[in-house]
Amino acid sequence: MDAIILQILNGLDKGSAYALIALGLTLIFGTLGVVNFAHGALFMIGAFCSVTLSKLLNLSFETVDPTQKDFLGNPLKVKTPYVQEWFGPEVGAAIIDWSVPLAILFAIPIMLAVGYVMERGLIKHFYKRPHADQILVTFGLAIVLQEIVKFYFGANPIQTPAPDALSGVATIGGSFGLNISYPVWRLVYIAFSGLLIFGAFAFLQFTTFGMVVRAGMADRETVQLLGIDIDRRFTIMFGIAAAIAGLAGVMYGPINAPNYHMGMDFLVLSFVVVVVGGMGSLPGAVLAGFLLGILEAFASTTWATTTIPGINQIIIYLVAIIVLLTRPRGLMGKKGVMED
Amino acid sequence: MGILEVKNVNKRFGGLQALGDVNLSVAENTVHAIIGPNGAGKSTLLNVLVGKLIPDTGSVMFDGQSVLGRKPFEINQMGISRVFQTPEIFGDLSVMENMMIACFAKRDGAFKMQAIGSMWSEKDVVEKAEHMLESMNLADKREMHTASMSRGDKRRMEIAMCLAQEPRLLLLDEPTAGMARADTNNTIDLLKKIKEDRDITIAIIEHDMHVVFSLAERITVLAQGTPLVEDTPENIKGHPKVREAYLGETQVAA
Amino acid sequence: MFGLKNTDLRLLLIVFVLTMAAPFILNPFPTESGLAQFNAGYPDLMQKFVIFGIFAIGFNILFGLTGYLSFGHAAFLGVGSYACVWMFKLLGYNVVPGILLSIVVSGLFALLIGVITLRRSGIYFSILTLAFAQMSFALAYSVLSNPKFNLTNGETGLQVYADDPQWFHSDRLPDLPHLFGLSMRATHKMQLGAWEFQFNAGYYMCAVIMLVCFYLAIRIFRSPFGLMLRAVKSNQQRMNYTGLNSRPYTLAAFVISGMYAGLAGGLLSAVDPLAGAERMQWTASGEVVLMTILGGAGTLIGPVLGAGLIKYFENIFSKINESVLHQWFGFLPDGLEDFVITLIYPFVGKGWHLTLGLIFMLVVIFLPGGLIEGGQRIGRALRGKKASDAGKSASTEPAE
Amino acid sequence: ASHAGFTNAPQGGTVTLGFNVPQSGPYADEGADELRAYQLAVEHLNGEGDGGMLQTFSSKVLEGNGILGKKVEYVTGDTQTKSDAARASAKSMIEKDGAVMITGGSSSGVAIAVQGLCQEAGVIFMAGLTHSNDTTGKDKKANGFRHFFNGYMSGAALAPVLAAQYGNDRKAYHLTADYTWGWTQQESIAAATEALGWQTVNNVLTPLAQTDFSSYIAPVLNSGADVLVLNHYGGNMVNSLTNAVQFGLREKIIDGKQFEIVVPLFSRLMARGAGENIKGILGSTNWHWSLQDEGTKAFVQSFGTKYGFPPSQAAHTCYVQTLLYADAVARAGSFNPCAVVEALEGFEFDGLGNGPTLYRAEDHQCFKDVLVVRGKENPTSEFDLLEVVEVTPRAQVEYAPDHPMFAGGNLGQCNPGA
Amino acid sequence: MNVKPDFNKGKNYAETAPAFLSVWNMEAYYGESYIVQNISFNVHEGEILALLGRNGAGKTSTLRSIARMDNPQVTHGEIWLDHKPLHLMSSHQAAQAGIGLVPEDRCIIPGLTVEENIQLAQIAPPIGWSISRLYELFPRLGERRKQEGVTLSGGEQQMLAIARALARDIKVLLLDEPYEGLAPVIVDEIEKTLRIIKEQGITTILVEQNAVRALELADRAVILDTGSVVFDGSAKEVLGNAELRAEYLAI
Ligand SMILES: Nc1ncnc2c1ncn2[C@@H]1O[C@H](COP(=O)(O)OP(=O)(O)OP(=O)(O)O)[C@@H](O)[C@H]1O
Ligand SMILES: Nc1ncnc2c1ncn2[C@@H]1O[C@H](COP(=O)(O)OP(=O)(O)OP(=O)(O)O)[C@@H](O)[C@H]1O
Ligand SMILES: [Mg+2]
Ligand SMILES: [Mg+2]
Repeated sequence: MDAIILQILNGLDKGSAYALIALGLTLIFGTLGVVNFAHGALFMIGAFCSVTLSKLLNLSFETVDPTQKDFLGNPLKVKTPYVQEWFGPEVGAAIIDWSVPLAILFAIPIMLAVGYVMERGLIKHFYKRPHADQILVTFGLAIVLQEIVKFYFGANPIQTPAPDALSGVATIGGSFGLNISYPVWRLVYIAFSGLLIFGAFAFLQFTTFGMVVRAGMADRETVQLLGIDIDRRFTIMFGIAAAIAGLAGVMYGPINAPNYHMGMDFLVLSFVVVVVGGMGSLPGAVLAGFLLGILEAFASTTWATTTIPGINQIIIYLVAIIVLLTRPRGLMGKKGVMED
Repeated sequence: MGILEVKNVNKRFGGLQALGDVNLSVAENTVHAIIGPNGAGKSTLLNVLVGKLIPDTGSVMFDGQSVLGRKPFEINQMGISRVFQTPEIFGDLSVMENMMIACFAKRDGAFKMQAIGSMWSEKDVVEKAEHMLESMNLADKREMHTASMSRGDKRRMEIAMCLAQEPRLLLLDEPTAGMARADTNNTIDLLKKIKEDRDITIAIIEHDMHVVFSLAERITVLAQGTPLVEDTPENIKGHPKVREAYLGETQVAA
Repeated sequence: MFGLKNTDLRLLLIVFVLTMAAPFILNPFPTESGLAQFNAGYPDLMQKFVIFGIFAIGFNILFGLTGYLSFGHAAFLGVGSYACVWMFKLLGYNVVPGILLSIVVSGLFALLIGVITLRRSGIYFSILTLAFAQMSFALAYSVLSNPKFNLTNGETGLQVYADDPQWFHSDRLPDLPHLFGLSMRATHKMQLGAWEFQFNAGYYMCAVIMLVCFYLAIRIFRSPFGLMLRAVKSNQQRMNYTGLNSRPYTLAAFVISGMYAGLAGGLLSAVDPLAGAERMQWTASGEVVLMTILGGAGTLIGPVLGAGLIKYFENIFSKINESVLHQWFGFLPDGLEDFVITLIYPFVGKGWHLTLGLIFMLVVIFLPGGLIEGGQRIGRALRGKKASDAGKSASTEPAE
Repeated sequence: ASHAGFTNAPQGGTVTLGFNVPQSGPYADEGADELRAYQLAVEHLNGEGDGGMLQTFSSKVLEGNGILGKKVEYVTGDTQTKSDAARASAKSMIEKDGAVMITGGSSSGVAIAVQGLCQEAGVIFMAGLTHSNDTTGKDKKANGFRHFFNGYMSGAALAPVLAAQYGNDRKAYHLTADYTWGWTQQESIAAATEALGWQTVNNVLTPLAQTDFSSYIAPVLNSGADVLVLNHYGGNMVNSLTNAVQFGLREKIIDGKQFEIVVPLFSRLMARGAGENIKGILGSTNWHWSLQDEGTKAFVQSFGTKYGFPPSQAAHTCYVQTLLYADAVARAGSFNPCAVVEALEGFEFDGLGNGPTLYRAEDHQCFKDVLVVRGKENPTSEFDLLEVVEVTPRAQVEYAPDHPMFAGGNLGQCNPGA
Repeated sequence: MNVKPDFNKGKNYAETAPAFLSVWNMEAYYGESYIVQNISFNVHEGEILALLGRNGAGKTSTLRSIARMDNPQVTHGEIWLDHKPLHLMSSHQAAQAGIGLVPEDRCIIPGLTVEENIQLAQIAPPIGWSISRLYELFPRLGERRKQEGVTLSGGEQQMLAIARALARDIKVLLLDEPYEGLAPVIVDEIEKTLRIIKEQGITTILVEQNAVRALELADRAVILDTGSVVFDGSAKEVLGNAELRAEYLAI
């Protein structure tokens, strides 16, 4: 029982990551109709917002400590972060410790700006172009962004640990006779994703904004004929999608250390999630994210891999095939969206 | 016994009874018009005939064979061709290529591998396509992409493609909508000529009464999914119910 | 001639001349000069050009004509490679059986996958093909390489070992892939002044096969079958109501392009007898998509150009390191030299991806029709205004 | 004229070496460090710089005037950590640039692929970082040599230390990257630890592309195991270790025993990626800059002065292999691969770190001391991440050439090519 | 969009703009094909102008140009609506300035219900008729309010398209073949509606193939042929001029 619940939690956790990325992607891909191969790069940039912030907070001045030697035998230079100098060692250390949550605040404006620039500068010109062209241009952009990050941060992963207070293990379910310990940060991640997903839904469902964007996606020209400045709304939409992807990245940092190609690692999977969920459906994308996450978690148990060797390697694709063959438009897809 | 027999066909969309107990018999080698108010179910009926929609109940027989359960291309190969209400053509292909596709489909059936033959060496097809374009006044546009044609031209293109298929039953869904008067008259003449030249049955949906009354030998009036009356044009013109529900006052004069 | 119209024949001739003279054309710089770095006329890269050219031509038959965007075509390439190496292992190093088998096996594999995936269209089709390819990759990478049942030799890649049966191998034959005794590696080097040109047996075999493939592709493009494929892309609804069954057409196109991919895979093994699973990964499938779009989807020669450009960057730009830059800019005063090198360095050597990404973006932004459009524009500019009218009428024929 | 009869016999006053390292992809940083080492080696061979290990090397034939009087030049390429790309890049070095020796790489798959290619083409291959038993086991080739240690040697060095530190009565749970290298390492570690009384309760294969290992870590908790062995490298290692620590494995007490995590193959670059999580974790490594022998000190000094940070084990391997190749050519008096192979086979030397070293003739594997290291609790700098726990003497990691884990291969004949 | 007013004449055309809506020397291209070839005409406030011509004459293109849609691209000329320079606006700005186009293929938005299609028109200012008032005019739409717009029958879609235009407070209604595909009774209805609309003071440009019908309704007529104006005058004049009708309208 414990084991099952643990895997469900793992599934939820993976699922939140998939769902968050897919949510942003489906806004751009399923709603604006742009095949955005740079979406993974947005996720990665989000994570690197947090790396950058932590670097900034760790900006240090050097003092020479003659009692210690460095690897060449010279006196060791000891580094002290400026924040510790300014705010005192304790407060300074606490600020550094909380850099990931702080990075959320830091990342939102940055991601909105990145989304804005990307849409205005590039994507805007590609709404009416064939999907193939969109693939090429966004793939090119993804490579460029990735290489820039690699140029400044290197290819190795860089740890962005959760604050100490949130990095332990929580024991849950005690009152139900269960004994489950689960990393606190992962629980935070699940909760955060839930909030973000809910927020995005509320925004798109309970405001006319969502309707306008959907309409604009289906027929841009006509929506403009009705006096609506669809371009501006698309830009906002893109910014939101970028921000969601970026936040997903920030929050993911403590789970797995960010590296420059993390976006590409998630890219294909997030397309699969969006399509399995069904084009143009936000709930579909979220549902598919959680479904695939949980199935993946269970497929990697020893029980599953001994029953069907290699199932953990192919489960996601297998499920995708089964879903798409039994349900022509994925789980909750809308008719007519990107079927040609 | 007509070439097309529609019996007790029903079709619901959710709460809406789009077709209710439609019975219709189209006699061979006649022009049969189906008219009726907007939303009466005319296009829906056509969709049922060509396999785009499957009716909830009822049967549709073409020349003694059931069309239900067949795929659209199979129904077409049986000899039923359809012109759509909004033109459906191969937009990014040229006029000539559009026509050749239709001619190949007529000659070779639903599928044929001719991966390395050259399409321009298929003399009979090319000639027939040229001829069709000629007769539909489209020859001077042969290299044009059909997507950039004006709408009247698109419609003529589609009719021409259907005729190239030499169907036994031609279904026309508002063929002259959006056509200039001159072309409408040309189309009427063309359809008349085809009617004379070969054995063909035509079912036509049209709101332009000028077209209907120049062509139709029989008229079925559909209203709210059910045939209201079926009669000769003369009788329909004078039918009070039809006048009230459909024709209005001005049209009869036209 | 060959049943082709004049324009097509001219195109074929141009491609013929280009491939046959490639060792000269691709080696424009003297061996000792600093620019020799940009020479691409050595066997491996020339082979890659034509082999990936074949891959892209085949892919374009599916994508360019029908608009079905397969994101799993690398699976067929991989299967072809494995089939060919297995022939080496079992029969011997003659490439003929290997290449034939790779076409057959990939064709069958494409048939199987096509029957399933073509039930969907649009993005759903793309993801289905992607899923199949990723599954094939995962299976090849680990599951099918377990010691009990080793079909692919996993990460290391399938290769010929000394204790393989090689039933038809004899000591007189080369111990490397060969065509009835002519080793694929046989290279004739020709010294011409400061230049050196290499004529490689493997390259010429691949080049001839590519010409045949290209010829067939032209025929397909111009055939009634090709017309039907374009009809699929244009309007499936109208197609069905014109009495045409679109499914067998798309399936045939899928299988043909799968066979092209398998052939390319077989040739990769034929010139270099090692088949690795990563050939089947989504990045490999993505690469052929990029090649095709970059060159110009739906055009005959575009995909080949796209393949060439990507492979060129991968192999040439990645090798420009700091010391090469210093060699080039050594003539500049020191400060300036360092400055120039700092500017250029991020874009070459380990930064070659960056340049490639930028090229992708620049090409789609400024040449919406791909490289081929660039060529047309240059051609038009050269021929002046009069020719530009001709260009306009040619553009109504999309498969130029 | 004496150089005729083999592939790419150097013409004129220069000789070209091919440095084939990952410059893009996840191992790019490691590749960059390898490249730095190569450049340093070339400098030293050409008589520039402080000479590095040339001073400490037991063989004294290299004079700092290039190789056999020919100035050393080099070309570089990007393996992308993909066999195809690595082979393409190596081929361009051989076919276009006339390289007589190819070296580098950062994974076993690539090393084996390029080694095979060099065998066919008739050039020498000096493998870079490759740890799979197969490189000098079932895929060994006469033209290829490996300076790096392997999975078996990791096991042989690590097991006694593990037993000493954690006791003989332990239950190990293995997570293993599902490809050749992972399998051979897992096999080696399991065999070595079981020989000392450990039990292997489970071995779970994880997909290469896995990024989140939580669903593999969770079952460990209830398996009864008290040690987790992570047969992962690179990004996989960083993530699986991070996840294991996240799940609180290190705080667990199982049957009164402290739960432990072991990472059999360590590299400092990866350790940096793993951050805090690496502290106190045991593993093995080929070489570490904090060793105190003369060779190491000279190399670290020379590398550190030039680049500002200490070299990684990959850099060390690559540097040493370049020197060894040059030395073998000088001793043989010829660039002919077969002469080089002859000179390297059975070659014993010292002064390049890791104590006295042997290139065994039977399989071209090098034998030398292996380091067991632990993630340092209180690093003084960002480079000071590992502390050496034990230097396992060479004798303890040696094995017979026909050891079952290495069986099945055939070195074949050296191939001089054309 | 990016069209600069042409000041060749030395003074701003707006000052002399003789009418409510003035199109002056307008030229427009689809890519490289020159479709609208230097068209000028005026429409006075509150009148109905019939824009006639054969298939392909450029009627639709003219309307689209006035509504400032991206395609065809207007490269030259000026368009003034009530002293506002439409030629400097993009299409949503033109819409806000009071242009309401009912496109020839109706362009009902897929995925939205009938009611949502109308609501969409009332998001940007200025808002015109209320939804309930529109349902009074077209009861059929009220019955189908929850149905997806694109599944309506052809005639119903036409009603929706007109309703959608009226849902905005427009100054000029551009109707591209509004009778097409409609049952004769409905055509009568719409004609009545157009009269009602005219009474409200809305200016209308009507493109219609059924020239006689259009001319009976219209005050004035402009006839286009291959992208140029060949006639500009009163509707009566056309009806009375058999030669003109025969040559350009074939009636
Ligand atoms: N897919 C569908 N889903 C729901 N309702 C539909 C669908 N298709 C048609 N309808 C409804 O069925 C009715 C009949 O539609 P149909 O298109 O057959 O009318 P029609 O007689 O062709 O009218 P028109 O002359 O205006 O074209 C209409 O009320 C329409 O709204
Ligand atoms: N998207 C387009 N691209 C290129 N040319 C076009 C495009 N749309 C229309 N045309 C061409 O512009 C010309 C004018 O077309 P337009 O649609 O304005 O005519 P129209 O008068 O509205 O005709 P109809 O009565 O048939 O609707 C036609 O010759 C047509 O072929
Ligand atoms: Mg209808
Ligand atoms: Mg029009």
